[in-house]
Amino acid sequence: MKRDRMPYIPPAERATPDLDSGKYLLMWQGPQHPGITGNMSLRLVIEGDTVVDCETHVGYLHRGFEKLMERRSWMQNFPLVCRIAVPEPDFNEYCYAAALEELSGIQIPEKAVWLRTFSLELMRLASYLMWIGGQAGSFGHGTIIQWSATMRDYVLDLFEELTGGRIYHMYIIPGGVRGDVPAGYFKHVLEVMDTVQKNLDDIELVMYHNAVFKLRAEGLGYIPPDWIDRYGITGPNARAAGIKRDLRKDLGYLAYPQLEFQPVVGSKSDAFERARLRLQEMYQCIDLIRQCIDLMPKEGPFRAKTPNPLYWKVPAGETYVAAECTRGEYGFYVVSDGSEKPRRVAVRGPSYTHAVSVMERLVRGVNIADVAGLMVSLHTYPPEIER
Amino acid sequence: MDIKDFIAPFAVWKRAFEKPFTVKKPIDERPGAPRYRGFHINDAQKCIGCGTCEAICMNKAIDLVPAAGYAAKEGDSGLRPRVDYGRCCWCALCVDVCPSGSLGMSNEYVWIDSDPEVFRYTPGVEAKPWDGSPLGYRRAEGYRLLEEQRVEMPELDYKEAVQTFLELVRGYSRQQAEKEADRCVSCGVCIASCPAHMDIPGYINAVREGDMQNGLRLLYETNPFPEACGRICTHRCEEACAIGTGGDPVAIRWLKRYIADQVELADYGKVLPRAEADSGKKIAVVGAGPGGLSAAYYLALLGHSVTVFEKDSEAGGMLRYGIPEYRLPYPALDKDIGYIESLGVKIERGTAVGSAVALAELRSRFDAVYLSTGLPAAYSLEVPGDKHPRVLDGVAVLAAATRGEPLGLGKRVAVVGGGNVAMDAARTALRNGAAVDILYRRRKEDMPADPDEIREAIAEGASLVEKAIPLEVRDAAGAIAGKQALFVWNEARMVQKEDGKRPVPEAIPGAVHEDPYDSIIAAIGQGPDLSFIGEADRLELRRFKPVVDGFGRIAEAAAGAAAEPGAPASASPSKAAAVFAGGDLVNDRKDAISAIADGHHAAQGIDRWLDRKGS
Amino acid sequence: MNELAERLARRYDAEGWHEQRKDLASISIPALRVRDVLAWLRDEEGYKHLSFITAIDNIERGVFTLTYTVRNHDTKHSLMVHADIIRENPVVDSVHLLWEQAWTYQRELKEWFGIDCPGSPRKDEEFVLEGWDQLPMMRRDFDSLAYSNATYAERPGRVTHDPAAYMKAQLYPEADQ
Amino acid sequence: MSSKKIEMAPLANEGLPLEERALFCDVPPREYEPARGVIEDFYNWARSQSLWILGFGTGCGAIELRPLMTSRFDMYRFGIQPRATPRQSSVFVIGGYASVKTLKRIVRSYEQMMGPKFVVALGSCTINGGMYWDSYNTIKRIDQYIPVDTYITGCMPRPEALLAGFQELKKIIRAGRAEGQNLYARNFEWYKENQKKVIKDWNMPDYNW
Amino acid sequence: MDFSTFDEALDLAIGREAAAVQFYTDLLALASFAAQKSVLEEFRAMETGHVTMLTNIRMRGRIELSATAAVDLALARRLDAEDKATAVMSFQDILVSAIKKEERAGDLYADLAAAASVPEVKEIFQRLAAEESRHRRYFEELYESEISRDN
Repeated sequence: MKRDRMPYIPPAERATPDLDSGKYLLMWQGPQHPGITGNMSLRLVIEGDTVVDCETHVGYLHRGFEKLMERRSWMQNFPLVCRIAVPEPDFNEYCYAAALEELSGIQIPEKAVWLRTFSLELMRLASYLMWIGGQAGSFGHGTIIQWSATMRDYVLDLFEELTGGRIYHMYIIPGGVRGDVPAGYFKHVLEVMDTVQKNLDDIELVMYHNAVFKLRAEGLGYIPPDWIDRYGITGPNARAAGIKRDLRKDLGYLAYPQLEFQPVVGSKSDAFERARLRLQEMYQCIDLIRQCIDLMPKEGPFRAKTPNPLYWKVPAGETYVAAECTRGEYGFYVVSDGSEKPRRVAVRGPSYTHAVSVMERLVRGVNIADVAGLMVSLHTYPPEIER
Repeated sequence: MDIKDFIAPFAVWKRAFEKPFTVKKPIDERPGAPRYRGFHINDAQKCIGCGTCEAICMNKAIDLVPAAGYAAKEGDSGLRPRVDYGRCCWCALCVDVCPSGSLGMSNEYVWIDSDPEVFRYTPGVEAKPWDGSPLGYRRAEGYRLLEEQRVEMPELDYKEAVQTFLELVRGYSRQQAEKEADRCVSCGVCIASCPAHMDIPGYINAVREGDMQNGLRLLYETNPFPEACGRICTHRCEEACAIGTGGDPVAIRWLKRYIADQVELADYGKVLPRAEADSGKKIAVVGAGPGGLSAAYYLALLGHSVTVFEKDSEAGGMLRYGIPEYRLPYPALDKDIGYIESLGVKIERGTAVGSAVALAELRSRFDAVYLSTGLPAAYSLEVPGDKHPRVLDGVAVLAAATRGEPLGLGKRVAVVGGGNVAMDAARTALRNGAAVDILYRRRKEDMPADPDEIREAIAEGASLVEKAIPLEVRDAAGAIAGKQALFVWNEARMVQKEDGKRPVPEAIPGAVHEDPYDSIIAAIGQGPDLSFIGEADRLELRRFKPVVDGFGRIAEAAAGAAAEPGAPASASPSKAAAVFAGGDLVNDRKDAISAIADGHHAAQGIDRWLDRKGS
Repeated sequence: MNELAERLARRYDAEGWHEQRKDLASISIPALRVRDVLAWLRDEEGYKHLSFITAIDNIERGVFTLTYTVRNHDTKHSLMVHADIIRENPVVDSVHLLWEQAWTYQRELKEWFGIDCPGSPRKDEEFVLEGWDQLPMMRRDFDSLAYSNATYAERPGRVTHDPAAYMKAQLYPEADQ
Repeated sequence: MSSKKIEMAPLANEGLPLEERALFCDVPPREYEPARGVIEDFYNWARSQSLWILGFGTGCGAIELRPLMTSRFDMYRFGIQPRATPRQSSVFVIGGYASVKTLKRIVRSYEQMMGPKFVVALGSCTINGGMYWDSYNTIKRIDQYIPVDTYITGCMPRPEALLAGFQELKKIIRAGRAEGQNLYARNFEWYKENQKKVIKDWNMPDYNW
Repeated sequence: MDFSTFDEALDLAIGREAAAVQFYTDLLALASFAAQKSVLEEFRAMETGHVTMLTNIRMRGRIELSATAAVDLALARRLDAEDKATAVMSFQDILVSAIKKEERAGDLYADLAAAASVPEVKEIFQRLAAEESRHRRYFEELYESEISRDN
């Protein structure tokens, strides 16, 4: 019953199917299509029900962030950056703020370090919860999203309580964070974590031990380990291939060196392995959140002083700050020419690689019904590709 | 694939009897969190319309619009922020940056309409259901985007300061000045409060940019006394400062001083403008104080030839003779005056108009005359015994100190009054080794003196006696007879006698004190000396003030109406030069910057008048 | 890491080594050696992972500065390799044979900056834009706001006031010359 | 291309190759003719009770649709559900900003929807450009390109606000005031002109149905 | 001294105001420069106005003055009573003279009111005293705002 009989096409030059031959069908999946993540599209060439060629088309969400950021002052960019990756805004905020602080030589207080770590982990959990619903749904499994979307909503409630926003938190401001936790907040967090954990146990039973899901996901979208560096694959997609690589460990930013955790590593490198690995990472998130709450200093300032936001000039220089987001290496490359506005901000989203190069290659030979599942298993967010 | 993969999914049937996740009435049941960033609210009373919210808003979602019920006044632009919800991204940076803390957000989030034009409103002015919402986003405790504390000005130690006449305030270093300048948000609300309407955001920005030459140029556009004003200005601007609504106001005065201190006098000429052509007109200015010299400076820039008549032996007026050198060192003042003289302004020192030269003569010799004679005459205490030889007048004491004359104040000095003259006299007495009591009729908070001066005087060791009504000055009896005077005063309490007026000190019956002093310095107020204006000049005066028009020109009595039958026909006002007046003599503010503003304004008025007359 | 800088300088005339953090450095190389240097870094120095490729429009100097950021996963060190190419004729060697995702970045460079990487697959196809007929938009001389105002209608009826000017008009209009 | 004058009449699906033109309609949209009295009221009631949303997440607003259609907010109980194709949908939710590339798809999807159809625009970006007011790639006012029946402001509007918006839309439909598609029919040429002004590579039929 | 009729009382008051006019006329003769003269002329004109007002009241036979006295700022009593009339008199000197004059007038009317036996006349004097207190208050406020700025 193994699905590894599904044809795996070895890396080779891309064949150009002759569309006029009548043998193939050209089909667009997206942008208006339920089986697509976000607003993007795949131009598929299919033969029978097998995909023979694929092109990823992006740009439907292109707002020109990198240009807009050159027009705005350093602090004005703070509300802008979180919009770059809608389901996971906090990583943008962190990378931008950290880059800005590094260039300006600002040390953030201990408490801010922990609150940032805490909110990034909470964000990671929410993002995975959103993903898991999509992954199950793309294989025709409608129940999981009913649960996970609600679980995610509970996490968003936590964000709302802490930051005042559900989707766009705008919490990790350059210099620290925007506020301390409200009274009784961590108690509420722990309650929600218990609820989510209980629900994840259910999900594991219903989804991961579901014959249909297993049958469809196992062997689908195999990424050979030697692709990892060749394609620049990062995050769970790389770890599922047995590559132990996690920026939280490797770079040791924020409070991660003080937290106890080991990157989750898989071996089979197929859609099911990636899904399994992400589930484990969700448990890990919950654990890290609990650790954060235990270790976080109770007192102390949460923000360092920064210059007047209207006239903040950042010393000339450049830096690249990366963080491990749910999809892999998320990074901000920031260049300052010493003026009140950034010279250049470039965003490196992991989906850039995963949804274009990797996706186009992996989808060849896949059954048309599995395209959506494969795409979700790569965990791609179009807004971070096109910015 | 094992059997578990078929069975396990059924395990969650147990959840079928648990409470469902579904919210029954989502719209009603779920208000935003207490910190939710919902629709804006604004305490329009607290808001001063500085527009910092507009400046920080990256979405250009905020407009400043005139709001009904809020007129422009000093310290309040009369504008209020109007939010366009077709732009807003609810980042709340406007709330974070708001200097006064008036902006906030409610936790309301539902606003639906079919008309896209309605999503704009002025929070706090246009009523909305969420007005006054206690919940919603507010700036967190201890979190501000703007620095609320000013950079502390390095000062001499007070114990040390009182021993010398060295300048107390040491001035900012470059780093301090740039840090302080960075606190400014360039809203410009202060400009209206400055009598001279200086371009305050402009020159603060020059400090921020480190461009001192541009800074100096901006200063001289409206004020040729930056060294002096940078030290002793009454800085009304700082009262209007937007940053001051939620913290210390920006140290505008010290920044002005910083700019002027950074540029050498020799370099002034390279930066500042000069007259383009000589107009051939001659103007007389009476009084070489800040007002007179300011008029002279701007007249000289317009190409007129200016002569300033000064009764004292040095120019500077009250800046020199009224303000002690520990507040305004003479070299700093000389720098300001020196630059004005370098433009060709002639100062006739020691030439009093009225005695050495008559006003009528000036009017015939010059094309226009500007009077800026100020308030040189101290008013007396007006209590029995106020002509006692130990009763001195504050202005005279300060002038004597400037001239370096021995003051002979003695060991114990009373200063009567609560104005800047009183403080300066007290601190001068302290520096002469006296123990000083400052007696003031009302409370400390009512004192008209600059709060800094009061603070410094007390820090230097003067003791402040509030609510002391002077009653009498008597000769002391006994051993100290003849050497000291007995100052009799009555303790008072403040009584609110009439609604809407300030409370009145009322003597407490029986609480009369008698204290012996070596000197009693009266500093209750000063008046003008107008004895040089004769009736034949036909200048209109009211209550010892010239009656002036918008440009400072003194109205002239119609020929014949007020003229005495025997007046000489040659003094007909239409033939003589117009007379302008300004400064303390005319305005109610009675400070250097107002005099400077008057001088600038009158220079423009004179120029226009000459134009009209010439054509 | 300075040894690496020396080797790069010796072999490829690299200069301007700058240590930004202990795990991040940058260096400039001649544009003609881009492919050589990156291949060497990948194969010999362990910088196997390409994080991203981007460019900076240094319009004042008349150049585009390309930035290739590569990471050595063993030493956890990232290196930003810079290369200047002239703005008039922006062409640089394609590195799509070194990394399989590079062609997407190069397609982006082509569309956003007009930088050509001959040989890079699909480089002339539209990437995120459709029917773009202006300057490549990431060039500094393309004015986003002006284009937006000229092209996309705005809801009318907004007006704002400068506090200082408004106060002047209200409180002391006579000072206006 | 921007300088190219757009000839408005007659609309002949110019963007298409000749052989494809036959696949599309060649008459402009018509205004809806209401039935008489009570019957139309009944229709409106029915329409308002079954809002079928086109499953097209055009912008970031799509992210709040997912909580809405799952158990916590459960919009199905209000008669609202997502549909995969425009042919089955009656409500188009514009999820915030629309880039030019997406606008083209929005226009096409909207025109393919069967009448009566309604548009809900959410987020401040749809009203006046939002935070992308100076972007070269996003339009500022969606009502220049397709008619909008209801706006929900916010960034993001919460699911509850969306629900409230749908309830408002229901009221409008029920009262027979949802004029969007009539507006489109009436001002069809104006809309087309606006659309063609920003969609520079117009390669689709003018009559997309 | 007792006044029994309305007319008698008002005659006295008109006489006082006429004397006040004369008071300023005397000072004017002493004045040496324009500023003094303009103030004295202004004050004299005020007193002339009072004469006219009282004459009108006498003609109508009905007193139309408010009975409410101004709040006493207790300034007048403290001021030095020394004679200020000199050629170099300052604004302060003139104001003190004016305040003292109004104070004296007010005191006189108060005394007369206390002494009056006819209720109608008593009321007249009370009202006249109140009127004078308002005049005094006017000058006192001027003194506070123009002269005693710093104390």
